[in-house]
Amino acid sequence: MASRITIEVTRYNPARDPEPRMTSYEVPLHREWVVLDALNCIKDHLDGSLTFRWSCRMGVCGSCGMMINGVPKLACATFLSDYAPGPVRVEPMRHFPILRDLVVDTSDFLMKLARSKPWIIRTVEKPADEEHIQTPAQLEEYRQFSMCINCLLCYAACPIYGLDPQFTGPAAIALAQRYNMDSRDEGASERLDSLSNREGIWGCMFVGECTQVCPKHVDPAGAIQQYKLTAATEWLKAMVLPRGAK
Amino acid sequence: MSTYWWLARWSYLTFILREASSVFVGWTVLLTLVQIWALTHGPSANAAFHEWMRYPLMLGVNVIAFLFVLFHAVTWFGLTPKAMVIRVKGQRVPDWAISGPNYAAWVLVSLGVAWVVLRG
Amino acid sequence: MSKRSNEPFLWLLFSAGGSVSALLMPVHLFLFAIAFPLGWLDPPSDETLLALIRPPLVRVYLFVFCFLSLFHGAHRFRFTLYDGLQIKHLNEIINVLCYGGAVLGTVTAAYLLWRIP
Amino acid sequence: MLDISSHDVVIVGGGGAGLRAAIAVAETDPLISVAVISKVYPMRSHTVAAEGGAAGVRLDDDSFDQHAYDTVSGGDWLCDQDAVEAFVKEAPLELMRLEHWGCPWSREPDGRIAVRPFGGMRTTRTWFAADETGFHLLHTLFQTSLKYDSVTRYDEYFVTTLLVDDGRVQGVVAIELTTGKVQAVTAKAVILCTGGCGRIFRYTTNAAIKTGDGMALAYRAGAPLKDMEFVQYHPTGLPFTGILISEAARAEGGHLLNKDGYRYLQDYDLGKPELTPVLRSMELGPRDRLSQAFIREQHKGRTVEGPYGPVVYLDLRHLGEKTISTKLPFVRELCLKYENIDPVTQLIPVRPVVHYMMGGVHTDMNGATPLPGLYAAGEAACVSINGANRLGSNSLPELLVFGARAGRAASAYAADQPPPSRRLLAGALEEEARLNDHYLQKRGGRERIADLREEMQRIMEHSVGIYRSGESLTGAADKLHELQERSCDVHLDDRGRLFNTELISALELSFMLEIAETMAQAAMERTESRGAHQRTDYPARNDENFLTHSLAYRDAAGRPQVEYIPVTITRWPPAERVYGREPPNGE
Ligand SMILES: Cc1cc2nc3c(=O)[nH]c(=O)nc-3n(C[C@H](O)[C@H](O)[C@H](O)COP(=O)(O)OP(=O)(O)OC[C@H]3O[C@@H](n4cnc5c(N)ncnc54)[C@H](O)[C@@H]3O)c2cc1C
Ligand code: SF4
Ligand code: F3S
Ligand code: FES
Repeated sequence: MASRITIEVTRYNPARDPEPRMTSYEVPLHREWVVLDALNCIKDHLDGSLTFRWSCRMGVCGSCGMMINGVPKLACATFLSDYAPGPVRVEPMRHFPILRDLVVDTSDFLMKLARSKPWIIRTVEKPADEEHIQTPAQLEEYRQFSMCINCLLCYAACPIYGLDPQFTGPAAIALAQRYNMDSRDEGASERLDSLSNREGIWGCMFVGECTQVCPKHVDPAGAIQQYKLTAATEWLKAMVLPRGAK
Repeated sequence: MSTYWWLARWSYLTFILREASSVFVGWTVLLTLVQIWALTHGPSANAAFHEWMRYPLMLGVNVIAFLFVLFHAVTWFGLTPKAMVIRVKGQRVPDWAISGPNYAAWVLVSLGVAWVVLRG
Repeated sequence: MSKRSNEPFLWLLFSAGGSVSALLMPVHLFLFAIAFPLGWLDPPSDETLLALIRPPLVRVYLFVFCFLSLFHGAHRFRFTLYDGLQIKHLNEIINVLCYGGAVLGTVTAAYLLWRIP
Repeated sequence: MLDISSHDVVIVGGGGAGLRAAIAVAETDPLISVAVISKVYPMRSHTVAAEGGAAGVRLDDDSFDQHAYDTVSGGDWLCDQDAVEAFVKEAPLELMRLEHWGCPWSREPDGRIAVRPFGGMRTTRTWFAADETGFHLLHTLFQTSLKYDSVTRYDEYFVTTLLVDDGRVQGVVAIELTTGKVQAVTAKAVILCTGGCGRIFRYTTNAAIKTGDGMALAYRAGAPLKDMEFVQYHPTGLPFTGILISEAARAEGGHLLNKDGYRYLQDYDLGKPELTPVLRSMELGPRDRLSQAFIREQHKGRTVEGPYGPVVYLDLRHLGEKTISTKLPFVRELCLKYENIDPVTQLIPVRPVVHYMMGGVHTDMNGATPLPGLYAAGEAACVSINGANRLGSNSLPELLVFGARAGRAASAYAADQPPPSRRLLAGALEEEARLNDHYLQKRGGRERIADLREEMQRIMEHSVGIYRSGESLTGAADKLHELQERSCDVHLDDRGRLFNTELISALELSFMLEIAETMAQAAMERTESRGAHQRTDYPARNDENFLTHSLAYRDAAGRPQVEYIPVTITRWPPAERVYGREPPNGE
């Protein structure tokens, strides 16, 4: 294995640079190094101004999403050696405004997440010391969708989000569906009010890339299709049943 | 995004091709309507229709249309398991168990249609 | 319900049409547009065909085939224009063209099938 | 440049403790305006990494007293027992509240919440959400917090100092990362929920953000840090990343081997090697003992020298692919994904790594520090339920119980405070000037952040590691203080304002050095061995002199002064920590 590898990283400081540009660095290539280690090596020893987000370096905090050779990936879970002999191209996540170098502005997602009402909605609260009965099978109904680490790789992968920034997008919808499917929740209809529109579930064209890149196997594409199916069924019911019978 | 974003990735391209199948779905309906019109308008209309369908250009278009429609069918059956989650005894039925019957139905229906048409 | 759009309706038509066209179109196209014109298979005579499509059940079949497939195609085509060509600002016109086309085709189909002698 | 905003209660930190506190404030009264300031988006906080679970009495054969006793004895009697009693009573209620908020707790077949056994707990009482409990807990709290309109979030704001006036804490100064703007956020009460400080050490399970900021903020503002000498090690971390390899790997029958392939634990009075795992013996001995055995093995030259320091091997190969894939899927995934190793065919290199900080900002049972207006909760605080050694799965419920208590107490306190004084503005401007003069507009500067950080980590590993001695500790605090002075001469490549992570690293380094000094000093002065604090020169516990909490105050010269206050003993007088008992640490 070659002992060094070249990394090309996007550098961009909007205060100074007219355009993002690529800069190459050479770093050691160790078997256990991930792309994040290479970036940290650059920051510690070559150029302290290189800017990127990271924290847990174990794939759960969701901070280190980047485009690695054009594919959205977690930098802490992507081995350098898989790209030997290089070079490796590291760019900020697609479809988001760049704040600086590899850091993108994700505040749009937070807004959309809140609009999806990702919390338990109930008409009557349970007494404080009483649990809900939820069988393992009922837990399985939504467990997969609850695994989302909000890394937003799916947004970087979804061309529809790239074309239409209004689109609520895969993770926020998957999380709404996570609560819809939770047997403890009664808020599905309320959530439908904010998501059954062109910006919400109906905007998804089932490209399926979101599911391809998701590091946590959340399958947002599936979540959205299932959501559409329930939404359409609800609509049919509302049409067929006389008013007030719901 | 650039106008040619769908060329950036293979998966984007297949997506766009899948979406483009809609044109050929419409085209196929049009053909069907023309044929019904011809059938109800006597021998000369039928003859014109048959001749039209034998034009090389027509044949070319129709082969392409067939491929697209085929692509639509395959992707459609492949995607159904995503939208339909069926559980038996708490276990999620694997994808193939949902798309498998789809394909089987497809074969049966196609054979059925062919049999009805060719029987005469 | 007012807060929600009519998308569910369009999507239901799209889905039903997707299934119908996926199931039926390949064989239809293959027979009538490829195998018969090329002489790979012997086509039934025009009289036989006419007799075949005369029963009400077959007319309904053909109507559903045309109607749902058209709405499937229109819906998909609408989004292909939106996304592929990025002309979403022409939203209204696209909608009118796509669904209008589908409605027109459906009416034509109904008329033609109704008029089968 | 300076922006000012104002809230009733300001919470620094968006981890488990911070979010629980925010919800507690919002639920107390929707008219109280509460701000959550966090240097990362809340769901990125390190609570997300907790795997094992959260303890709370649940089954009929269990009792509050048993949970309390396990906690107190596990903490080597350095816990405040009144706090422990309050803690064990409220823990199940808090965990149930999470159930109502949607936490996907793992279930029994009948649909009731399941509990699992955990190291150090004698009864089954650990609630869990698969092996990603912290992740689910944090996301549930975060998503639930979104529904409260009275909660304002300052995401990606880095707090640099507390605003103190009139003897009261009245707000914070923070840098908005995206713009570089300096923002003063005034408040009637401030709650520090900034988490631990594992990054002071080189090898740690802790995330990059765990740099002890809140502890340093409080300490600089005049509040004392309690029990800073108690640092918990976990015996099996991956050498390079520090990622935790769960105890489950050993419970399933994994062996620890030295460089000769020998199960060395048998040499350290930990039982005899058997083929099948035996509870409380060999690899299933207590975690502190295992970590200590590693060091002694290292001194004998029987560890393996790897590129990232000495390691021993965790051998799972004899378990076979089937067992590994079904019983230890996450362990295998971590090894494959982060170390490029497959435990089915390869040995896993492991070493003890720093895991948790027992010490922290001194608070009472309501999270109040001795400094009026300042509260603390979570790993940043030391209420004293963890004593000399935290028990596994006690930290997550601690965040909830004391996060909520601090939230309520701060709301009540804020209700009768006058509006923030005008003089705060001067303080904020001063801080802005300091940031400019010391970092952004400073000329020259010779030191590199990475060098100083490595130096600090070297000192800490050498002097405040698993074993300490008067010899190794002598001068450590001085050296750390020297580093602190050198850090004033740090050179930044990045002088821009937008998202200046290098500036943040420099500030974090200075925070870490500050508290590293208190750790070294407190360790130096505690001349006994207790729990995680093991002195080779004072190997015995000394209840006569040291049944006390250490409190480190920052003196005028910026050096730590250590004082002591007694431990609160209510019902469980100190006793021998039973040998060979279940491991008291958590994961
Ligand atoms: C790998 C691992 C596994 C663990 N497993 C378990 C377990 O199974 N059971 C258990 O009970 N415990 C476990 N623990 C311990 C437990 O997870 C932690 O103690 C706990 O999560 C700490 O939570 P916190 O809310 O105090 O801090 P954190 O979650 O660390 O949050 C700190 C917050 O403070 C913010 N912050 C810090 N500094 C600043 C600043 N200067 N300005 C602005 N914001 C700032 C950060 O942005 C962050 O939001 C584990 C720990 C680790 C490392
Ligand atoms: S759905 Fe998957 S890819 Fe998208 S944010 Fe969640 S974890 Fe990341
Ligand atoms: S990639 Fe985008 S279009 Fe839908 S299926 Fe996924 S959200
Ligand atoms: S650093 Fe946390 S996911 Fe990569």
